[in-house]
Amino acid sequence: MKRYSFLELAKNAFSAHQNWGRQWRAPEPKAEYDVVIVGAGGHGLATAYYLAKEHGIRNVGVIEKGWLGGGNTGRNTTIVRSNYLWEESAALYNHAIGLWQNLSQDLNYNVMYSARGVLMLAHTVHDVQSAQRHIHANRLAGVQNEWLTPEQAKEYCPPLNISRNIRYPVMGGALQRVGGTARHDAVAWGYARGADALGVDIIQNCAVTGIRRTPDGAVEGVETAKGFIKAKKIGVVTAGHTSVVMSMAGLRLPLESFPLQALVSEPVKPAFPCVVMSNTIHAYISQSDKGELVIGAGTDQFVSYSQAGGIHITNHTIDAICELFPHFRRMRMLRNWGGIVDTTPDRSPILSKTSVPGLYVNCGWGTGGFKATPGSGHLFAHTIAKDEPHPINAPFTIDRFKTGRLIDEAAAAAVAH
Amino acid sequence: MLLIYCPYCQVKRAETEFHCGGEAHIARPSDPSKTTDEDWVDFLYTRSNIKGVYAERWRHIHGCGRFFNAVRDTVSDDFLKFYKAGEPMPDLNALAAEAGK
Amino acid sequence: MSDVLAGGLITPDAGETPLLSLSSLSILKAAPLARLSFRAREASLGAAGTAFGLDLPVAPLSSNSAEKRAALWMGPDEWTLLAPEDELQAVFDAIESALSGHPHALVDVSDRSETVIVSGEQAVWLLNTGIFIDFSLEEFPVGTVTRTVFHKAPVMVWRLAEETFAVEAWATFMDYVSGLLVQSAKELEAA
Amino acid sequence: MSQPFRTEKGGRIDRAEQLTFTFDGEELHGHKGDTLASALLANGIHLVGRSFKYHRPRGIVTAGSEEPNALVGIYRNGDQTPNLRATQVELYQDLQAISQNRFPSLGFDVGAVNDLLSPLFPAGFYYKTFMWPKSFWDRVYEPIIRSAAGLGRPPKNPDHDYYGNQYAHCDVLVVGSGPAGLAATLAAAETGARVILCDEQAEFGGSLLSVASASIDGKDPSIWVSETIQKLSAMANVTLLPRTTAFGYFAHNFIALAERVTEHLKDPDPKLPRERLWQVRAREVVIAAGAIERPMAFPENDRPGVMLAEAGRTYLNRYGVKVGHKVLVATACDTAWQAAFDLADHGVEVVAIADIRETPPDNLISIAKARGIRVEAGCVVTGTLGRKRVKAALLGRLMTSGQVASGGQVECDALLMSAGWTPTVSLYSQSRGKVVWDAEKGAYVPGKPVQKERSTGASKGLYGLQATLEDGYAAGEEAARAATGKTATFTRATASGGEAGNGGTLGALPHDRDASRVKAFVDYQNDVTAKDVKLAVREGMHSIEHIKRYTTTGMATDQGRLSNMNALQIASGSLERPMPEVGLTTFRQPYTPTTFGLFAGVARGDFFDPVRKTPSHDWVVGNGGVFEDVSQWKRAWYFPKTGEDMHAAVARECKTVRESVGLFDASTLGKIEVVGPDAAEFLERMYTNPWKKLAPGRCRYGLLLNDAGFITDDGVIGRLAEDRFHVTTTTGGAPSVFATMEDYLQTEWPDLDVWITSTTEQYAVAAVQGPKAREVIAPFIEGVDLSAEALPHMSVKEATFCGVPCRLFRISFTGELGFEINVPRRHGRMLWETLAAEIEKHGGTPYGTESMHVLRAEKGYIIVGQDTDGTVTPHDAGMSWAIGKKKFDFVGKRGLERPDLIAENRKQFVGLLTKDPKVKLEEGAQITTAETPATGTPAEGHVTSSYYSPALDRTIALAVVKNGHALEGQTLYVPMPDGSIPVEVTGTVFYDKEGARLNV
Repeated sequence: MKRYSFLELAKNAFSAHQNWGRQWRAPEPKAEYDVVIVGAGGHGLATAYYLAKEHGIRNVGVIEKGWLGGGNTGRNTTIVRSNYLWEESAALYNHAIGLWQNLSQDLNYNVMYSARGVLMLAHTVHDVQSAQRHIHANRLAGVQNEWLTPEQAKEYCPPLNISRNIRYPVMGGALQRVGGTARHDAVAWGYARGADALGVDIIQNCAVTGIRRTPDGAVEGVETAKGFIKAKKIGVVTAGHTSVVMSMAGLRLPLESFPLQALVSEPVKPAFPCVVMSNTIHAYISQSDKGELVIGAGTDQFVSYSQAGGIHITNHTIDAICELFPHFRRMRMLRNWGGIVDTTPDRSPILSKTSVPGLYVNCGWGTGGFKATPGSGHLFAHTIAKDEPHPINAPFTIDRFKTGRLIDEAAAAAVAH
Repeated sequence: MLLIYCPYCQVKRAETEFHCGGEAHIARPSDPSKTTDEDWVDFLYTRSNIKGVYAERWRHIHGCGRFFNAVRDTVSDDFLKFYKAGEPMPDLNALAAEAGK
Repeated sequence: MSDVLAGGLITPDAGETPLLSLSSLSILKAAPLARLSFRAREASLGAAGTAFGLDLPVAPLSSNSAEKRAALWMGPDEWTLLAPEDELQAVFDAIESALSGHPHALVDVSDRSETVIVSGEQAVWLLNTGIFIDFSLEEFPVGTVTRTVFHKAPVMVWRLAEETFAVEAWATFMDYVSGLLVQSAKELEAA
Repeated sequence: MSQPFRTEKGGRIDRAEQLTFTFDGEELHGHKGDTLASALLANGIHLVGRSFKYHRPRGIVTAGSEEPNALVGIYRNGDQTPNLRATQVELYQDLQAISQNRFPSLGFDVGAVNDLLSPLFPAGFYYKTFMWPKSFWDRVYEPIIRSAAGLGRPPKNPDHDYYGNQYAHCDVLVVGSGPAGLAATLAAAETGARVILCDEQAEFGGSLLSVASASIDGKDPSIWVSETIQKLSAMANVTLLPRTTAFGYFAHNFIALAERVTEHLKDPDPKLPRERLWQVRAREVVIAAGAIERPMAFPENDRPGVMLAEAGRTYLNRYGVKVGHKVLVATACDTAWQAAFDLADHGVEVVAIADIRETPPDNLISIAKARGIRVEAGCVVTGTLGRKRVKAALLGRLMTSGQVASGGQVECDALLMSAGWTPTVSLYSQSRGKVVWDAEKGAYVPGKPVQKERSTGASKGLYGLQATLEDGYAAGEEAARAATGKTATFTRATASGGEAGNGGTLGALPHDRDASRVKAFVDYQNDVTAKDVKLAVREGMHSIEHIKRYTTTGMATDQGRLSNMNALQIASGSLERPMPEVGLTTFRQPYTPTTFGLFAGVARGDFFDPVRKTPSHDWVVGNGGVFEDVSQWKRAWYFPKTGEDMHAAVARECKTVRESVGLFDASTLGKIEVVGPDAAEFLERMYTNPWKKLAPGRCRYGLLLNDAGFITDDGVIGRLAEDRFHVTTTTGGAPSVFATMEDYLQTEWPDLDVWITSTTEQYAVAAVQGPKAREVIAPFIEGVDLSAEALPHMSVKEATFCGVPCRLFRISFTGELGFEINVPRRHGRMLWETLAAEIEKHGGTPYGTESMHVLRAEKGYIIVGQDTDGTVTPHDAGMSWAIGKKKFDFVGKRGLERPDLIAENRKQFVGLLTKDPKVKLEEGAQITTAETPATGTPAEGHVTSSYYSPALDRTIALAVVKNGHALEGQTLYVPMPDGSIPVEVTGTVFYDKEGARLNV
């Protein structure tokens, strides 16, 4: 892999950039891989990268139905944070934060991780209690998170409307300074380039159509648009489509796939310094380096693979944004799109072995998978390589829904009195 | 915003009048004490989450208040059939074939 | 407005000033009345109608009215029965005694909601600022009644005449509903 | 007042009305009917902005909403709206416009240094650098990139304009009012179908407003347009919406339209909305969105003065503006020739028509010759000269070898170009239709309809005036028939002239320049060149989506409408794959950038979400009460007296309740009337508790779980009669409890004869709590014996309050003697004010939710949602007593039996007392066994509620702690940033453990 640097860029300027090599190959699939990863999104590519880099498993094929990074990786609002409530979750996402901090250097690809801070607003007494609980839990768990008064929140995010006269006044917020954003495409491309350089084959435009199992039940390989590919182990990382792929192995999961929308405004000069989220009035917003306000909307209420949601969802998101930032009312929406998020009953992911020997699944990230990308790939690689979970992802089993040991991040936002 | 036919009101109305109740025809075991943990998790959480034609529950919450079922293609979001609660699940494959899905 | 509409039950509240009064549109608070939620299976309808003094409609979204009585179809086993305010107890008792032995539920909801009367040639336009229903006469003839959503509030709409509608909302939503109706209607005052 | 580039006559502007406006502070003039762009051009101004990345000078390219360069800020009411297209901004008196993305001025922009450094900034350069030193990314590099990027400045002040909303249904929605759209509208309207016609422009007519050389029914096309519009406006079944963009096509034939209501007015009436969102459900849709012309990708094709040929024609014929005095026309197709002819006819010097085709049509050549225009066939533009305005163009001769030979230089002050036409398929694509490649037309055209729509005219690649009219009529008729089954006969117009042209090209044009030195722009706004696209392919970006994202081509504010086809062709060439295999990126809503305020609509301030108020609201306001938001409700939080802070007020309120009496508004609690012969059976199945033996007139606390086994709600339930229960729920939980009950009732137990009715709003509820509660209510209550014997704790009776029928509950959430009086809502204010006056006589006080929380915590009563969080079972909460052990089933029973719900080590509900009685724990604080736990130590639990207890004169707390029930008396720690707080685990009841105060 030819390393990127400013020097290299300058050198190439003299040859009119004619000599840049490919960032990844377009190989034909081999007949057999040690590990087949289904899905070349950020999580899948990261898994392949860490399998090769940390576990020496380089005979890996990543099989992608469309183009790499084309699913939720390329459709999300790029927020990175780890201030989750439960110890299990905080550890998982904080593992990712650790990797984010050196990811550009590790991959030699600028993923533009920008720790500009994630501010989560509280609008009711109950929100304040919930935020405080998160902050206390996070402190014990070693996860950065701090309380800001409305005035401090305004100082951190000057566009914020902290008037007492709005429908749900801001009562403060929890700030995670190490949270922020990253460039989603760059994450996929950086991992793809890194994995490719370590020998991983990334096979695009090749849909997996079946998972073949041996008579004793273990995985044997995948049927694909380009024929059968033998595999000792298969990791399924197909956010949104997990149920579809897992059903090929005869497994049913506690998942539902919903449309999730996001949108950007026209680009403007710097207007918004950080990330602001409000769970109560359902909005989150940041500004991209290009100048677009990047806004996350909610999910539609029904299962759908259409990658398109209803306008009423968008309306409710924008009315919330305009309530908090009333001068953005004259900004304009440039683009609105949808992704498909597979969601578990406790809003925590599944990162686990399955009842099928050799079959592993990484799914259920709901609306928040991007932030976990490096950590998820890292832990999933460990799980596949060792055939046992890393202690951090050990609680994120499928079995927890049966036994009742949920990691219920939704519960923390339970409706009060 | 979907357009949904309520088989009780016998009109099509905007989705905002309705609440989606998830996959249809998942009956609560009649004697829960006799079910295994596996059966119970299937009832509680396991969903077919089909990409394609499937049956789901809707409630006309801001209308007549009734639950009913609908068959929808989750790829196009087109509805293929609406029917009252309690009626048996239609032949999804036949409906799909008829609609060319 | 004709006072024979809806059994003469939906009338402007005499004590209230109009919320809006334009040549093409008016919004008036309606006077209180007795409202009963009646729930039963089909077998009990006849007896209930007799006791109430008016047949309960069985066609979806329809209403029946007679002098001092109106019965609104709300769902396949749900009706709203309207009567003058002072007849609440009498109506309640009459139905209860006629239906003893028939499974049913009769609940006083007179105070649960409030009503405004929206009328005028711009009435449909105004309702459509917040309600996603086709109010053409073909699709929504006079007498049609339905629950629906007005912006973010659940409401009930009942067409009393071609250009007259009763809009009912739970009491705590009425400030929101009437406030938005008036705000949107102000556009008509613009030059 | 000179407008040096204004024609003598012609155009649709009102020459009698002159308007003054400013651009970057310079005062200029235009006319009513101008757009800002046409007025600027009339003043000879082409340079209007700077590009995104290289800050190159840029001019007006188009006359429509696809404009990539002429984005300006418009000042109004002391603030500015950024990024408006000058081509869409209608001129009004005193309009103030500013250019964007330049510093300090449009003429001299320091950012232009980027253009010199551009060899260092190829596509995706930022992925390859700015990584060292690590900390520099978000401190140094990113801020620089951010301030260089962006276009206009964001608005600074809150927007006070109002935005409207309109829901609409129609049989046929027609999008676009060019010849096809107007014909379709007429055809559909004649059947009596309800038709909506919308067009993004101020005037209907589309391309018909800019043709000078065709006629319809023997008349000028613009006359036919006005006659048609006149006819349509007279039809009651037709709604005409000018200035209205169909920006989104959603599922089930739902189309969103943005109507700009006042933006074109100097002093709009504030009662009018600035914009209006139309949410339309159409039975059938006709897409008549036309086509847009394609720029030619030759080197330096971005010089101000270089613009599309059709735009030049539009400015001339529609706005009476000459885009230059010496104009070069460069084309690959026939239509641009007409622009040259029209300009020549207005006395503009057309220096040449350079057509890349070896043999352009003879008839065009002879018309050109007749006008004395030099024609260069097989000729391509290979570059342009000039900095802020094009001065000259380099011509090249295409050789049979494929090489280009220099063809000299021609002077010009405007260059009109046309690479052909691209049908506007955005809406079709949004409708989830799949476009198909039409090799003959060299364009993507709509494929099979997926929804109930059809494209007509140029938007499906059909050109020529007569053909378009015919197709429009057919589309309108078909749509009306499909929607309503109706047909009609009517007279059709016939056109002459306006024939369809031929020709067109795609991609980068050949030239004789040093390819590494010149820039041929594909996407103007994002500064994407042909080289960038090739670089992306070279680096392995083989999907068109990768190319788009890597180079940002097609991601500008025109969403690639101008750039996509050229970019695709270049990609296709580099990838050595035919166009259809390269694919097309998806068009997304909105079609053009759409104001946030439009989506937000009326939802702002108190209309952001309904504000639900109880009948005591005004009294509370008048008496200085403070509110808190609980779901949509405003609840009285506390009632400070002069000089009191919240702590003091709450302490006083609590003390008063314990010592004398307090008054609390409980109206917000959910109320559900459960009626029917199976009412008890139904509650038996829903709640954990047994209900069948509860006698009428008695109450019981009910605990509700979900089927997973976790607590979701609770409340007191009173049995009014054998077949009638009054159920209460939490305030926030009321809607979901009701919905859950309906769900089980309708879908699991439809055989039960029971019905539920929400009565939350039927009753106003006042709670009177405290030792003097009985004395307080006694004077007003009739029909019931209030004595402890006749009306013991947990009873309910029907009575009257001041003559008003009421449901009188004897219940308590404070541990004191208590009553809750439910009266019909309209009497709520009377109820509250009567009692408020009465308690004052007894030294009592109104109290709010905060005191309610303290009082109940002293008694160890849980608050669902605060002490529980969806992971707590009844056993955890110490409420195993609430479970009917003998019941066959209830919701949650089976869930509760699952292994992890009965495992050891579950977090259980306990009380905590700090060793120091003055120290109040923070709610949410974590609990550990170690005094100084290491980071990462799992918590034993957390504090759920914590207060100062006036009754105990010390702090108290409730918590969930692992195995907490077994830890009573033990010491645990609450680690805080400034040290650990030792606490003792206790029972949850802190006050009146025997409950003696309840039973008086």
